[in-house]
Amino acid sequence: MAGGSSRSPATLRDVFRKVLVANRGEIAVRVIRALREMGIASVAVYSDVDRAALHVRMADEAVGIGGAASTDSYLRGDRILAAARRTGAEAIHPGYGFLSENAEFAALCESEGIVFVGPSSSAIAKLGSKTSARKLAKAAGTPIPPGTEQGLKSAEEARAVAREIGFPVILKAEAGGGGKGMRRVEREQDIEAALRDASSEAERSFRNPAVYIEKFIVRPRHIEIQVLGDQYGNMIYLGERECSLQRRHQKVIEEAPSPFVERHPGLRQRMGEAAVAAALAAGYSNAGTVEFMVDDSGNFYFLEMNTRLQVEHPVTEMVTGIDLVHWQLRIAAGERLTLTQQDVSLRGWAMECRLYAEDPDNGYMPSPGEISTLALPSGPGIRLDSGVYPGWCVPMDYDPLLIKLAAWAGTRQEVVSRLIRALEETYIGGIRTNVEFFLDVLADAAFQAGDLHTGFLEEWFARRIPYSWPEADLELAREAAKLTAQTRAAKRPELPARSRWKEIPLR
Amino acid sequence: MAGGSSRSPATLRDVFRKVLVANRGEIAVRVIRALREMGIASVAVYSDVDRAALHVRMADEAVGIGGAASTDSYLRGDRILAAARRTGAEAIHPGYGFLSENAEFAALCESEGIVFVGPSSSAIAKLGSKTSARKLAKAAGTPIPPGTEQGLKSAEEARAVAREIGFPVILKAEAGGGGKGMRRVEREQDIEAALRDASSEAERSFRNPAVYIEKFIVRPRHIEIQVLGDQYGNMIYLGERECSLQRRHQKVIEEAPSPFVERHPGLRQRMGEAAVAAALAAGYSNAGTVEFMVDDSGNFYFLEMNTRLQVEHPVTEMVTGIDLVHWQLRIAAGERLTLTQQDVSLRGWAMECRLYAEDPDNGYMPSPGEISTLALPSGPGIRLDSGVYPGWCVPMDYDPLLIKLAAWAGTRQEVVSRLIRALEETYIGGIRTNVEFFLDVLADAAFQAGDLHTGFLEEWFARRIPYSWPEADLELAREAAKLTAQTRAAKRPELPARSRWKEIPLR
Amino acid sequence: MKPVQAEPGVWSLTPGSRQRELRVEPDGEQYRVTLRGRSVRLLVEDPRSWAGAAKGKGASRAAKVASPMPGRVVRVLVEVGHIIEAGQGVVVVEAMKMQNELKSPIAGTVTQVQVSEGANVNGKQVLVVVEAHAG
Amino acid sequence: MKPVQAEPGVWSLTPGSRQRELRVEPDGEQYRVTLRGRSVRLLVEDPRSWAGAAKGKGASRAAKVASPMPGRVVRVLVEVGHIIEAGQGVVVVEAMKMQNELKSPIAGTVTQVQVSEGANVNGKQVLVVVEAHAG
Repeated sequence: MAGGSSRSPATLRDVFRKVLVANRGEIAVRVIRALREMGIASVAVYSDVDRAALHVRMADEAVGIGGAASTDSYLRGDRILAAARRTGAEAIHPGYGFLSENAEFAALCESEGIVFVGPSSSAIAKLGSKTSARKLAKAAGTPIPPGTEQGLKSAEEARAVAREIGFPVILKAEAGGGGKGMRRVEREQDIEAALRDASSEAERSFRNPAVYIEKFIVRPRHIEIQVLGDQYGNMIYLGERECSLQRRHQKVIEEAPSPFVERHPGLRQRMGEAAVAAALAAGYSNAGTVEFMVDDSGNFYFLEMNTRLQVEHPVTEMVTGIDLVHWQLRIAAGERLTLTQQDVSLRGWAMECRLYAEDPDNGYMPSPGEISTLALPSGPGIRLDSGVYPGWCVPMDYDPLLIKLAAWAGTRQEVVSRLIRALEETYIGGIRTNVEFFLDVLADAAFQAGDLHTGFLEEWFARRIPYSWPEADLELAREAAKLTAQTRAAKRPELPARSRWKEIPLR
Repeated sequence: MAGGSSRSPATLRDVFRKVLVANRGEIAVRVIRALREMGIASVAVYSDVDRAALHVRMADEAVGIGGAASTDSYLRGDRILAAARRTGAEAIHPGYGFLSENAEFAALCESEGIVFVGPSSSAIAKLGSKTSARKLAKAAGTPIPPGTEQGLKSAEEARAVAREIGFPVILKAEAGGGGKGMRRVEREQDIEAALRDASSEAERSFRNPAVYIEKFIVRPRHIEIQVLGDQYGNMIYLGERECSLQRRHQKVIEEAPSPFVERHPGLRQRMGEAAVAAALAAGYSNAGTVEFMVDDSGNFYFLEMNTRLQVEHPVTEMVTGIDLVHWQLRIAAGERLTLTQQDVSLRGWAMECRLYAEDPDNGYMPSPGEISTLALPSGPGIRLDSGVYPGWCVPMDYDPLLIKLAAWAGTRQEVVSRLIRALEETYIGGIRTNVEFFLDVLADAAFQAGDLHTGFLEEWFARRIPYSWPEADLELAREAAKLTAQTRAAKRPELPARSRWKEIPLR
Repeated sequence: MKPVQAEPGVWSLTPGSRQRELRVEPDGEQYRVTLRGRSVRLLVEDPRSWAGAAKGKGASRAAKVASPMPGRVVRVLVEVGHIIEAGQGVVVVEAMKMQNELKSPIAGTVTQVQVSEGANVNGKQVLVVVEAHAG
Repeated sequence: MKPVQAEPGVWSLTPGSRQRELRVEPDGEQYRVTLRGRSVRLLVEDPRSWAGAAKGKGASRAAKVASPMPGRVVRVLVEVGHIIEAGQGVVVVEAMKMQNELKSPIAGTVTQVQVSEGANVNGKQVLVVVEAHAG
């Protein structure tokens, strides 16, 4: 590792001289940057289609681990461990996704004496099952949504519980996920049929008919608390993130702080303390996130705990000034958390857009392919976490996140303006992206007012007014297209270099 | 101006709907970004060689103002005012350099009813002359270096003053600048000859033989205080910047806070209050900077006041979270400063490298020309203020600043590591730059210890050990050069595509 | 106004004192022009060849179902000879963890199936051809 | 180790498990190779043409003083026929507000002055030729 001397406190580098990053894309780049800043050598792993990926280009060492399909590479814990042994890496940072919440892989690392940069395998296992996580949270005094915790035994029981907690309610498959085996019920007379449907769908999807019941939160916010704890029982919370802006249960814009929490004095502290209590109950250490549903009155309910670094961690870093990845590595190396809750303060506002390779004009279909041109924004208050470069061919095999564009400013209004300015500076050529979609959302008055909830985008899509080009600009667009066409024609001598051009706007 | 609705408080946009930026390069881009964020239309001006410059590409309007030489364009106040009238701009932001500290131009703007974004012309005039600025500062109680304020009448007077203030002393031309007419004197017996020399050099250079005497500060620090005041007499200071790292009186690395000030409790407040007193005495408003020399004991002396935005303002913005350009525009529009001194707090550490088009292997000679490739760093804590793009031909006519690379982190040590990481990610092809020079300086132990003074770089150049490539890396460099040579040869069929290659390291 | 090409395909146009930077990218036979993040597709064509293309289009009664993206074929839902409705799914293509069912824009008979399950396909590659019924 | 060219002139080399990204840029007859901000100039040449060049160099006793940068000639300090010292200034070139005096690397007679005051010059353009005295 070149030039690393004198870059970091001796304590950490005595423990980790080399860390393997078991991920790809922007998050692998993020972790490798932290390692370089801390004077620790980095090992990248890559699949066949990622040999020239940005995270490989930035690493000190690189090991190929198999085919394009993630089941042949980034999900192959055995090969990743072999790469760590071969290169002599003392630790593995899993990033998010892939093996990051796989208790078995964490246990395998532990048994091989390689540090897994994250919580213990037992904490992951306890929090990995929804029902066990809920039980744990409840025992710790963290509010969970009213309802049953185990499968319903009869329609009679369902009716009784629903009457007690009040309609609407939601039936959920115990083994569930992805919306399968879920039924929202508004009225008592519908509950028996809904239970039958949900149970048989659960049986078909998960081979487990068990269904439980929960209070349905109307127009909830998805607000999560970032926690950070060491291996000695010290734990703090780093404020919240507002992640209500979702499309098909996928977050698209995240921010910190939450406009809702800002308007409810004391709520941050109550949620933060509840999150820390739940995490401590699971024996949690390292960075983690407790997700809550929050209703209109500010009641919050434990949803689940993400036992890893989140995609959206930059917004927390920007408002707290605390580097989560540096702390993840320190904690994994056995350092004590020197920060106390009093050291955590929030300054200004941060917001992040996830730039995806997808085509908003075409049902948000994935749009892999070669990035022909890449113009990225910069200037005050801009943070970019990118996993791509011009000329890179975005593979079809992984998720479509290209770049996280985040901005910081003193106020929410200013951060929105700054993000719009930055999106206007952004150009990703050759493939389609959702840049224009963000321009539309950020310009929306309700969004600017901070009235967010998880159904926001669905409502917004219905009322969305497509951007209409000013005629003067459209004229220039035609002019520019003609100029490029002429340039191209002039380069192909077989075509008439000068002909009369005609343009037809298609949109 | 497209998409500007709802981006900023009504107050400001009611006053300024359009602002002309009388500058070029990164600072023009910086101001245009602020205008776009505030929903104000921007007018760029450009010389003949800057038609395709980045600041023009980003503006809403653009007006050509003359030939490449700045005396034919960016210094032509008449043409700039004509451009403002023609486009209907209500205000002019001068950036730094060019007309930014020209009291005559500011007065011309005032008389034409166009707002000059900066202090009043009378404040610029008062602070523009070194001797009048010193008198003003002294009257306001701001410490000035011990010595005379007017020309010495005789060698006898010089000896008497020198005896009183103690050796070493420095003789300076009253009309001086750029080191002309300056003599450092160590011993009393040398003073008469030195005075004769300085006076005749001053006569030759400035047609004014007047020379005054000052205490010579040994190993001084150059530390400056950022102030911000409105038109109603409210003024605050935004901490200090450490700017001691200079080559030929040109700043190359700036940081906030200053390691020296951090080690001296109470010094920031004393310097800040002294700076505010001096600025208020001049009737100053808008953003400005008071420069101080600071000696080893923490005594500080007023040097001069810069009546404009500084190149290095980003480091202050990063540690205070306050956007200076936004405030410049608000104050110019007549808004009151809503920030009080209690609202100003410093968080973490920020440091900036000025990336220049110059050739460190060749006496730091300017290196204009086409930027063939441009790879810029990003990720956590990085701020870029760039005035260039790939394919841009850096003109030979202006100063060589290409990009300001700044970083923020929790501690000074972390910010140095982060800057090294970012410089390693930076690649500016086609021309020579000082990227590697910064890597060398940042790796220096004395620099990392924060032992800075204005002679630091001179001492460092003398003890500098050139970077030595590890043999394994050099081998790969040879391999890569051969691969590129083969690729090129394969593209030129007239040359033998495969021949035996030989490589010779030249350095 | 003298147009300036700052980078390949990037035009700075200045009608009067207005300035706009437009990024132009060929997109099949069209051009995608982007101005501050907003893009529009435009057709710029020689009038003669345009007339020809229009005529050809009018004569055709077949719909080509193409993959809108590079990906892998997960399922083929029709065979040659099948009679299908407008909007009926014909092929499922997967990319970036997302499955997309491609639908026929017209009712008619499947005349070609140019792909099989498990195959990799390119963006815009034609997978299925459907011939409309006469009348 | 299979070299991978990620971008034109940018090589990712992986000997064993080590990975280094090297950026190569032609620089006259040499190549400038950059690794994480550190650069080195290397000569990569066909052995035959190298031998030829070396021979040619040995035979020459003239020094060509070239501008190290694009700029404007502010002053020409010598004329053809002048006899000058090694290290003596011959031309002053200005760029980016900085004046640079170009010096002759050898003592000898000025045989060519290829530039006049006020002219724009390119980087590496030869401005003055100095012939060494025999002996």
